[in-house]
Amino acid sequence: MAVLRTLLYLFVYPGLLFLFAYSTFCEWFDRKVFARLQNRMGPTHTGSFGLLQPIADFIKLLAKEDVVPAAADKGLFRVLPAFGLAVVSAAGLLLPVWNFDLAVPSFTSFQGDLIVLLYLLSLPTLIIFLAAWSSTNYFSSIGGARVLTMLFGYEVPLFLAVLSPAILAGSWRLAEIAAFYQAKPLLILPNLLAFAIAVVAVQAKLERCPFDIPHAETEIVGGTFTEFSGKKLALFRLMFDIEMVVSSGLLAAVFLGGFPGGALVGFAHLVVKTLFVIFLLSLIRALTSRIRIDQVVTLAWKYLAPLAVLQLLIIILLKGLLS
Amino acid sequence: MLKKLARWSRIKSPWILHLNSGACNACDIEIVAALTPRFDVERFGILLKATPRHADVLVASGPVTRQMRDRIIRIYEQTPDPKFVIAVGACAMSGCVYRGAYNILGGLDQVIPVNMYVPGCPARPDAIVDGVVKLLGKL
Amino acid sequence: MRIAAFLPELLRSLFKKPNTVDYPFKKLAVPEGFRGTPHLDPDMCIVCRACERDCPAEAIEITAVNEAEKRFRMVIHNDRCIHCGQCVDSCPTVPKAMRIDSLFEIADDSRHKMKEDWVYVRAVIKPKAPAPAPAGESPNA
Amino acid sequence: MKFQIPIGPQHPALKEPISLRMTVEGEVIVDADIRLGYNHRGVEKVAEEKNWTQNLYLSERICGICSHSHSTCYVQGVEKLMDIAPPPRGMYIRYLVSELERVHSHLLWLGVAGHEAGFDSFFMYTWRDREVVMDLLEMITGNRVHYAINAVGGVRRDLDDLQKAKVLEGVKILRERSVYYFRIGASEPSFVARIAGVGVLPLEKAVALCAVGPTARASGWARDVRKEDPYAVYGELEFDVPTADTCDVLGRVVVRVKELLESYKLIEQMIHKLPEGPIAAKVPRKAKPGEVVSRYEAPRGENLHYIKSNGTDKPERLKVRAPTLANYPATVEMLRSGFIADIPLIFAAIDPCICCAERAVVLTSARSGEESIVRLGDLRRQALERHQKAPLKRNAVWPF
Amino acid sequence: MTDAEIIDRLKADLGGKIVELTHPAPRRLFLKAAPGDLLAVTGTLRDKYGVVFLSTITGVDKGETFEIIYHFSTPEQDFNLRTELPRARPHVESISSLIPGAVLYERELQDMFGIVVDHIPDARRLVLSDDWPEGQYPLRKDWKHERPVEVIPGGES
Repeated sequence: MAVLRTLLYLFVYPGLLFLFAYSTFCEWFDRKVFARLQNRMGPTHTGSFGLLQPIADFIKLLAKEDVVPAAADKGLFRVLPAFGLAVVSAAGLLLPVWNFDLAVPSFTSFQGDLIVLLYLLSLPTLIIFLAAWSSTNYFSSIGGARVLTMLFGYEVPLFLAVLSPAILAGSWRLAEIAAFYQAKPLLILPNLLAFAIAVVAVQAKLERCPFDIPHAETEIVGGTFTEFSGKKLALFRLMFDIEMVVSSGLLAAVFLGGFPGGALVGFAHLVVKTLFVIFLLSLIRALTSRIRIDQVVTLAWKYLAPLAVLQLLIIILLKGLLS
Repeated sequence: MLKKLARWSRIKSPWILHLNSGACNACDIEIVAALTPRFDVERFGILLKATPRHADVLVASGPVTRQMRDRIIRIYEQTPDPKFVIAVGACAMSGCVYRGAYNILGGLDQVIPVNMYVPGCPARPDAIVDGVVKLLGKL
Repeated sequence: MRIAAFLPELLRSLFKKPNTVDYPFKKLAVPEGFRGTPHLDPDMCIVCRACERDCPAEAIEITAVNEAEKRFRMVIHNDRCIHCGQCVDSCPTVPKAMRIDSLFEIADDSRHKMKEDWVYVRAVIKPKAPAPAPAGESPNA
Repeated sequence: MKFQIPIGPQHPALKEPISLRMTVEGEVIVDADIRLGYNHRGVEKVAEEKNWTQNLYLSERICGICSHSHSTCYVQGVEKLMDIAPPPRGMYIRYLVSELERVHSHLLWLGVAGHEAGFDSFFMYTWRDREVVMDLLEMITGNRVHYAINAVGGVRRDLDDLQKAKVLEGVKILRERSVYYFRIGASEPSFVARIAGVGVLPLEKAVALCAVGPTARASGWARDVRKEDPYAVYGELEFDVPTADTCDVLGRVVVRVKELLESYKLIEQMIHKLPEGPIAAKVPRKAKPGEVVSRYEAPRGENLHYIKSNGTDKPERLKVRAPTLANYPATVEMLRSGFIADIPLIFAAIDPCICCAERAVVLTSARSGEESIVRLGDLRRQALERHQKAPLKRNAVWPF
Repeated sequence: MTDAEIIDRLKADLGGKIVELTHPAPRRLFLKAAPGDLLAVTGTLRDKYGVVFLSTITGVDKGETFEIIYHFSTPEQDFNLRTELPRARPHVESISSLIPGAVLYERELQDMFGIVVDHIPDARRLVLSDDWPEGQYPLRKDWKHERPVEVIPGGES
């Protein structure tokens, strides 16, 4: 029974199958919302309401010719997309869904899984950098340098922002943090500032407008992915989609009280909360113009990081008051 | 079965690269206009891509100038298979008013194979959408 | 400066009907007088070649099939046509032998299919316009 | 690490082929060079083989965005050569279309500027509303882009009362929307951060490098052929020449939006003043021998056609100088010591119309006069110096 | 200043250097100078008449000679300064030392007519395309272009 449950967990929910299906749905949702915000339709004619659009994109890319540029580091170039996908999928397993028993640590929920999840979510950035570097194209190289530069910008505010609810809850375990806020929903409010910072940082992590600097098409063509085509591009796109789901799941778990109540109700919570976060991300994408790389760093260190520290201060004071 | 699936996906998700080989801009703005809310080609899963590596369909406009010839061939070769070319506008088809100019090699089909011709000077956005739809219908 | 200055407009469109016309399924109306593809009315053509001479894109070709019988062949190359309508303006007959309709969805996969030709006998109708080959720019289309 | 990146000829920021070679150090541009010739078609040679009527359509196809500008500039010259005066109603309709074209071109540019800055919603909205003016143009002329309304001696189509009313209605909507976009563009922080202080072209540089159009006007040089050399109907109408003194991309946005408002004013005046009468005059097939210089204020700046006739039905020489060409030296100047991210914006800010610039002649590997005198070493030093005392607000230094 | 005043002033200032001065339309002045006087006349125009803006330079092939027209303009007048060069030895002095923006048009001139611009600061060979043959100048009247044969792919249907 336990083996079956583990397999189910790994491959069906919230493992690979679910992540694939749900991430494509989320991409559709994101594209549709983005299009509707711009007063147009977005994908419509692929499946009903265009729901199958991301899947069609994925299959088409799989079926396309796969070009490896002559100058590229072939080993790295080939292996990185799969590696990136593996990393984000592994991160997806750590989301606190389907945890029936809080008291028992399992391989998916343990003290400190928040840190592991954050770490796993940082890896794709490095993978993208390596991928860009290994393709030895001017535009890719510039894109790669930009990826790393941005990493230094947004990672610290993100960690600090996620820290504050964890401190208030007094745990490094996602499931416990979620349970804490389920018990005291009002305490979500003091974390709103951190939530806002985290949303912005996640936007940067996902390289979406206004932070789509590494692959800004009007500046450096495809940027990091200029040389990737076919299967590899498909895997990278899927990686971004899953990363979007996992990071919005993380925000939902940490800031919005997680996904309580068994498989079905928990699933509903998951869908509603992640879609809410994704809606916010889409809104930011539609609202802003791309900023320059120096402006990202300025924004992160001048505004986001100090605000995150302020938030931490508030939380620590609050914790003192409460106890 | 797999082939059918691949064919379906190809029809449903044609990503385009806009290629200008010396056009007067008119077809280009109409191609861009096809992306904007009134025509919104994203309905058919069409996305404008920045690099030939990501593209399936090259949407080309303009007569081929001497200087662009090699670049067009290179871009065509960089596009991974299967790839399709749509020539938009009279210039890309035959060179139109520039026929006989010393720096023009003629229409696009003098340089690379073309799968669909969209007439017009410039082609209206609806004509371009019509051309794309006809191309997809032929796949 | 205002953060998220665009927000109200964006949110409004989220709940509004999109501006999109569902094109291939619902056609857009072209305005009256839209210049589409040119056509010939062979019964009216007096083979004055004004259209051939004034066509900027060499899209009209008139050749004699049989000089004695006064048979001519006119080819309109739609792949070269720039839809300017000058051929209609240049045409001296009344009513005009050249006309332009609003057809524009003629995309095809071969340029050979974009030729239209007519083989016809030269019309003997006397043009009612002052001269058979007036200035290329007759006022008012 | 210093290396050269090629922007173009095929590049998503450029809707037309041109090659910009950027020498960059990290993210900072230290040198820029423009190579043209990708869009060079040889229009001037072709023009010598076509007759006056055919050339009307050829000149229209020099450029797709300012198509009416080129054809009007050409037709003005031919009419002077043939010594005919088009009837006033024809003139009003011709310049009405030319103002509508300015509106479409500037709206297009606003959207493109948004797109280059990654502000896709802005792009989508401006282009959505641009369809209003496109519909008006299509209604009046019968085509969305190449209007072909000009004929030697007047215009080819008349305007009826219903169309007049529709134009006025469209202008009303557009005015409201333009003001709105101006507010958005000037208040969205991420957008302003991208355009303020970017691509600075001081007035003295603009004068020395012969910049034209909104590029020059945004540097505070109030040059407008419509005011200076009031051709045709412009002498009878009231309008201002907006300028800005910020000398940057923001200034160019401001100038263009203000010009939009001026154009709306002009369109309304033209509709109200539209005289009765014929729309075209009778013209001969041949022009008398002679030469003429015709100037016209296109949306991008001064357009100049030099036409020489030898008495036949074909021109002896047609020389076209499009505004974009005049702005290239200024662009190279502006690109220096910007960031890579600024390239598309700076380049877009002159509203480049590469096809115009290359119609026939030039294929310049344009480096403007002053720049090409200095050797590379000096160039680098200059760029560094300029960067150090740059008046731009660049508070963050490239971290690598 | 009105056109008449300008003409008088020009005659006084440049007297001998101007071979011909016509005034075909209001605001349009056509001056003609010998190739040797080009720099001097341009200098005078710039310094005394505020002519800083060069619209373009036109070249015309007149058979035996090449005519070059410099289109200057000020807010009041257009000055079109022309000069004629023998076809056998088409050399002209660069004016880019006076008007930096002129280089662009001078290179265009070199390219299309084979006119040699002396002391041009950027003398890189200007070709239409990278593979353009040496010594071919497309805008010369005696240069003819042979149309390539157009092969329409896909046979007659």
